[in-house]
Amino acid sequence: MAKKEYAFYPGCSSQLKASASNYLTSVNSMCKTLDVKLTEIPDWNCCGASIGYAEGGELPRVAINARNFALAETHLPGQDIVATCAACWLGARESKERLDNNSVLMRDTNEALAAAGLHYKAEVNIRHMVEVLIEDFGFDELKKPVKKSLEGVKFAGYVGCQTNRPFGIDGESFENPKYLDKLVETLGGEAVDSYDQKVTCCGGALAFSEPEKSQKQIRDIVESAYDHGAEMIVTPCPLCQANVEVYQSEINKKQGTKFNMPVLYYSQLMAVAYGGSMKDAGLDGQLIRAEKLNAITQK
Amino acid sequence: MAEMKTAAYLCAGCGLGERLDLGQMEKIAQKEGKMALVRRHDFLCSSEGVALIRDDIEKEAVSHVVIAACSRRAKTEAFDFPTVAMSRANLREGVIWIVAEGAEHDEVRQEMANDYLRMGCAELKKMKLPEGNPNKAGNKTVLVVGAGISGMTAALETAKTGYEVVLVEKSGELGGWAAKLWKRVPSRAPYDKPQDTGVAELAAQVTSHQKIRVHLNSTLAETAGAPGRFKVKIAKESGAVAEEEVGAIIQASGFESYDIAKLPELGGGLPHVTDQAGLEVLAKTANGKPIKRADGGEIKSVAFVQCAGQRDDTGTHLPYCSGHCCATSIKQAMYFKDANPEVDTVVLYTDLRVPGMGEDFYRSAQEKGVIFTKAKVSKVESAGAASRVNFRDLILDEEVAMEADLVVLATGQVPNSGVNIDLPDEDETKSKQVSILNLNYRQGKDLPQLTHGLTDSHFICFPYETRRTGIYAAGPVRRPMDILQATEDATGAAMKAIQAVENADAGRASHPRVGDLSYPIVRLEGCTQCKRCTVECPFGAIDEDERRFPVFNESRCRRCGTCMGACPVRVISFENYSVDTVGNQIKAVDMPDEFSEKPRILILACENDAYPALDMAGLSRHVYSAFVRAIPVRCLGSVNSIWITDALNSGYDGVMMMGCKHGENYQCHFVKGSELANYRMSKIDDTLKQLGLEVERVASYEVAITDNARVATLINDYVAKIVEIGMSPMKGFG
Amino acid sequence: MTASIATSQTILVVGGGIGGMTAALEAAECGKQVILVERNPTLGGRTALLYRYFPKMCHPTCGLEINLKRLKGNRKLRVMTQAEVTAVSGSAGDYTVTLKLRPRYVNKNCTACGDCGKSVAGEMANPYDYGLSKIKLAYLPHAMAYPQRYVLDPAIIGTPNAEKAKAACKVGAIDLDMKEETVEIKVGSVVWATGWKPYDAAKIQPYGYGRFANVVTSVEFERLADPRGPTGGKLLRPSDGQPAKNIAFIQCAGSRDENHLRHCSRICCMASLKQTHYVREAYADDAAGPGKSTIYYIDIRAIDRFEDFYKKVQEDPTVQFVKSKVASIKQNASANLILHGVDTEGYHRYAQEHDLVVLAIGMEPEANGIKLPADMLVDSSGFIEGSKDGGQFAAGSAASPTDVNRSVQSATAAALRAIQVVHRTAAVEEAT
Amino acid sequence: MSDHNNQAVARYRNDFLKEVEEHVEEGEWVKMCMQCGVCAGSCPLGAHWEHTPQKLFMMIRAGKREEVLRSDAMWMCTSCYNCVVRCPRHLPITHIMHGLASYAHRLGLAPKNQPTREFAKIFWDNLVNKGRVNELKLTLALYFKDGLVQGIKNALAMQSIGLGMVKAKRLNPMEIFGGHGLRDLKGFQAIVAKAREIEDKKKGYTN
Repeated sequence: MAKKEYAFYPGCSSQLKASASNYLTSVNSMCKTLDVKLTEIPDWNCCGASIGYAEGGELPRVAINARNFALAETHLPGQDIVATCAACWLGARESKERLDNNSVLMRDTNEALAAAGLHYKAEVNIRHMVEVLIEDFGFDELKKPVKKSLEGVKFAGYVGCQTNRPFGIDGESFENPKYLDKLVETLGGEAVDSYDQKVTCCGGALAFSEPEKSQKQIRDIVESAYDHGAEMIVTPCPLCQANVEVYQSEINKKQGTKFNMPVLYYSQLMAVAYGGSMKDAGLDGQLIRAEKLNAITQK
Repeated sequence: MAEMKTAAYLCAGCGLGERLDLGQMEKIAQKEGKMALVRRHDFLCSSEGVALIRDDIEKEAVSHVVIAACSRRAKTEAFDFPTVAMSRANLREGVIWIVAEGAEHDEVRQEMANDYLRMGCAELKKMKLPEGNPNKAGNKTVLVVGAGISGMTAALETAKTGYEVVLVEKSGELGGWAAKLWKRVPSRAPYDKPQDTGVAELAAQVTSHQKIRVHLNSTLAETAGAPGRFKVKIAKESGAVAEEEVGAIIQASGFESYDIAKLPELGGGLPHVTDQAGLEVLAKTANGKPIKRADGGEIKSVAFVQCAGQRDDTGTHLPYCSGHCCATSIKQAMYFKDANPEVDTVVLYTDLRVPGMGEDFYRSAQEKGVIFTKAKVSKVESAGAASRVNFRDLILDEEVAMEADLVVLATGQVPNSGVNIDLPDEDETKSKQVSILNLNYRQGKDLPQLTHGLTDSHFICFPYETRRTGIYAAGPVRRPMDILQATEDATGAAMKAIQAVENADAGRASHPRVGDLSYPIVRLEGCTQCKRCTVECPFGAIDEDERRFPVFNESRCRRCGTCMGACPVRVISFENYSVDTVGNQIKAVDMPDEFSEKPRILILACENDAYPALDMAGLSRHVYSAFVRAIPVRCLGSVNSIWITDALNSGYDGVMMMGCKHGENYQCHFVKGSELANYRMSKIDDTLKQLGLEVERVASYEVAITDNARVATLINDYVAKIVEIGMSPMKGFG
Repeated sequence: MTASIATSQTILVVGGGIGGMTAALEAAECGKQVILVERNPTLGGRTALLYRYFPKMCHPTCGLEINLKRLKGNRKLRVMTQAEVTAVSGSAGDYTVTLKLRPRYVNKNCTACGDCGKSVAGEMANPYDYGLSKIKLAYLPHAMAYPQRYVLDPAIIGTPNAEKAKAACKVGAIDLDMKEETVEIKVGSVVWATGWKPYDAAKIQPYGYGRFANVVTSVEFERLADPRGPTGGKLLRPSDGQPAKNIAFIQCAGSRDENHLRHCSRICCMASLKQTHYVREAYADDAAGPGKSTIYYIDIRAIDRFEDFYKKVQEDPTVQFVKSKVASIKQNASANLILHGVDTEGYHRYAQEHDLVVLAIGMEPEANGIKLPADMLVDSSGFIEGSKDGGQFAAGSAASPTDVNRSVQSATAAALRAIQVVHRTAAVEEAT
Repeated sequence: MSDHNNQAVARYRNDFLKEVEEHVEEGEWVKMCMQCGVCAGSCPLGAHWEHTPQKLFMMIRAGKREEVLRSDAMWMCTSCYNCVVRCPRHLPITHIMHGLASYAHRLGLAPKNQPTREFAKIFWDNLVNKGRVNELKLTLALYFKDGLVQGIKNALAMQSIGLGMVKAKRLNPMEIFGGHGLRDLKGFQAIVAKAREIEDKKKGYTN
């Protein structure tokens, strides 16, 4: 299969030493195996995330996204922008849809971009890494490089909100998307398909400002994974990963639970299955160690 | 007609040959049934079997045929011999499929089959092939009463099909309510904006159509006759009277808008409160420019109050919903928004009722900025130059008020259905309703009303079934409706009217016994002028002549036989269905003696619902007692009490009457048949007592067509009860 | 076969449900030649699968019986089942229609004795119970089926099962060599009475149809209530066969929704109000108390004189109304369903438990799955408005979402329009 | 304007609706709501809302300007888009909530000390400052938003998490001295400034 090239938009959380740096590590490892070339959009900026709304307003948020598009169009012509972060993907895709359907917004945005000598031509596509995997490769292709099956590990596929709504992936349903389960099975693992918190919001946007409310969400998500017999949670979203992993200890402290559920990225699973080391898969970045996966890398 | 020559055909197929002694039955047909020809075939409904019968009809001049095989509802394509009288002995669904399997039941099974064969032969001998109503009448002109959208549509559609039309309109012009509208609710995709009414074009087409004759400023002074031969007197405003002969009538007399003056609490009577019709006047005056108030004042805000004087549960106003008013208010709000988007329009509703594609119209109004508020309006009052609308906002859950320059009350449709003939006479005069049709029928001047003054059909599957044959109601007179629905309704009514004249011309019955060529024949010399038939006919078909003898207007008759059931002296009959065709069957049954422990129960079953239910009990192999003998009747209303007394006299141990549900939600296809039967049977107790019999020996049941399993249970329970009571003491006296 | 039955004065009615039967009968009873084609092996359509009609609570099969009687007695009307229209060419008054006739494998000798059904092994989901029961592979669709003849499912052709059926038939009614045929007929006018289908409930994901056993559609609930249905008329829930006594009815399931059907399906409010009667009747004599119905709605669209029916249901203390579009459904350990949402009249949040949920499923035109002639006009939901040349019409729920009453009106009107076309044709032919 | 709230004259007039349509992101959708309430039931934080989205829309239509803009309801939005995908009228409810919040914030009507409001402001400032979000500074800024003492307490309370993140190389303590930033930060900030200028002009914001 010919090398595939994409304009990569890693997003703030996936930078080095940021909260999802292990996501980046595992994505790089996974892409190496799949012979995918990711070229970072030069000098990309933050997407604004959904929380940017209050102070940011509409046009500034759209404009900063358009800056990334313009940079990609200029420096990586013809390549789709691929985001790994749900918020980045959503923010970018939403901005693009609005721009492409609203000539006033388009004019105003380009007026703003002109302040930095940029111009958005509406040529570029915005995609999520999972879309690339499913649409450009497909599960059969993704299975081919598997060296170490994840056999014997039970995963709850936690899709979360923004990778799932409002756009979603692969024509999957908003209420019961199955692609994570299919991916887990592709890698030889066991998908807990009865897991009923697949698309529950982790409350990530309010993790700081409304901790009790968001931690209630996290509790449901983790508890249900335990209830359905999962050993680990797998997710495509760095905000979900961070929130669901990081706050378990906090919830344990406050509510006396004994949560210790590893939360991983799909890319980490793939890196492991493709024979990567713990480091390649970013497993060293886990706050809650995924011992069973660590063991597989040792095989 | 030629000599009667009878033939019985016994089928051995479908297990009949294995389970029944057909040899014995052949003898019964010959000896007891006195059939001239008796034949047996292994597979009677096969082309070979059918050919056998056909050959006999052609070569042997067989005129009367008994088919002893399956139910009369089965294999109708095969046993289709239109030139002969035919009865069906139901040995399959009625016997072998419902009698328990096993040799221990062989005897009762055989007895049951023998009896059905006897009954088939007995019935046949009293049957004649119906020859059609000799008083058929062939006028094919259709009279349409009312020239609103419904009337004009009915007239035009009828004329377009090639029939002459007489159109009578009480006002001086065509168009009715629709002509008073500025625009109408859209009737086609994309359902997004008010649409021209099209009334002018429609009126022009009506006026110029060669087959339509219009009488303006006219009403009906009298309507006499029957389908195919109605005579109507058309009274002009000038006093002149024209006479027309027509074949069928479409009553499209429309509605009046509920009187806003009856709604003072909603501001009826205040200067800046109007109804929807009033707003149309303002809109017509504005002619596309911003609508002004009647006093010329500018309108910056409008409130629409839905369900004004409708859906009322206090008994003061209209209890029903008029269906169109939500869409009409949406349309009217658009009048304002389209002329000037700055005008504020609020629709205050409790349930927004815009079914079907109306949802698109609703959305379109929202896009235009019409505001919808779920609210219950309590009071509308004057507030300076504006009006104040007090209401409870049901979403915000608070009592609030708003002011508007104009308040529009969505009032309902009141049908112009004429006189309520079911009210006692004194009430009728009090109600001051003017008759629309002025029928000279014995049962009253206008169409019977179903509910709330509406002349709607009671039947879901048959929306055009009024209780006056050949007269069809169309449009809002029968049910509140919008223009789109009225157009559809009027077109359907035109279809029915055309059918009515064709049926009358051919001397056939119309729905539900469509095509039936039998008709009531009365032996007037025996008539005692008791008037029961004229009173009880559900369709008002029978009038009285000056000597108070009944006059059967055959083309008004639906052939249900209610008159036959009513007649105490049994002078009314049909060629193929009479006191004798059924009476003979009852008497043909071989009655075991008192000590046999074999009771005999007669079932008289409505042929449309109960009899099919029995049939399908067979199809589903629900086992029931072999002691019953079922006879289908056209309607329980046709059951003459002589059949019951004959049955009891001849030793039957019980009689089960199975008919349709009666009462408010009656399911009788002849409207009152099952109700009348129920009434008549309530009087039978005296007869039973006279005979010294227990009242349980006659029982009435409401049976629905879905009661396949239930009929079996009913029968078995009843037989058990009869066994408990004991055998009839009347055996052997018959 | 083609030449003898059809001239351009013939009217073709497509679809043998209540609308199609009505259109065909009304035209035939006016003396017109009519061909009625039905895709399924029996006439009756979806109404034959309903238990009762609103607002009279009468039985659809009652009207069907009358219509079948009308049909059996009418020589102008020809019925073809398992027949599908594959193409229409020509113009108003002179159409050539191509029909695909699927084999029934049972000829007219069949007496519906049932021997073949008894002989074959194997069952399939019964489409006439919306899959809630099983039916043999040699079957009579239902008790009111017309023609009253068995059908062999094509799946058994070529298997020993088929031979068994053939051997069991004493009247030689089974013909395993029947082949699919294509015929062309000439007709003057076409009435499309192709009806409706329930919207695919699985697409309404938050309600979990297909994931939760005790979420059923309103059409399935009709089968549960029908004594001839899979439960003998008992309201038993699919998960465990226990009586459902606390039933939720969710309105606008698929309707009035840009994610699903844009239109209001008109019938669903009345259908749910009707179905609350089933609940009341099912437990009328239950010592443990009455059944409970809760209707979750946006607007109750009981228009015109149906208001009476609505009022009566409102007076029933066992029926509760909640003005809310249910947001989502979750299932608990006992397979009960928890409905989450907000009653918007005032703002009351609820998490209400029910033992059965009935989705008042929307009406989608059946014609959405049918290849219509190119010049057919349809609206944004796929309902048929008619052909541009004015020779083809739609009737009943093919034309718009309608109840039976309106469907019959519409079909009666369509019959007249079709007659007008063939009359015109006749007039032209007479003139020439 | 606030006086109007209590006057029937202005109630259910469209003044506030029109204001929302003109000034609030996706505000032109508010009129399309049909009050089904599916959004209200779909919100994961629904139980904490003073007003549900659908009710807010009705309040806007009823002209309740003050109540709407001072509500803290829209600040509870977690941007999960449940309401958006379920809305039978395709209203972009999440965005309308954001838009209303933003509008109320810019008008200075949003509730004081609303934590999400404060976080959102800190977030945006953090973002504009470097072009990318500096997670450490963001976190610290949050902890210290209520003053130094509270900040130390907050930080201590979350210390274990922070240390864990550092150990896992997912939080860089050195970021406090700089961290990720854009090469063309000036250009980026010029874009933001220009965009804001255009938007402010259109919406008539003066602050």
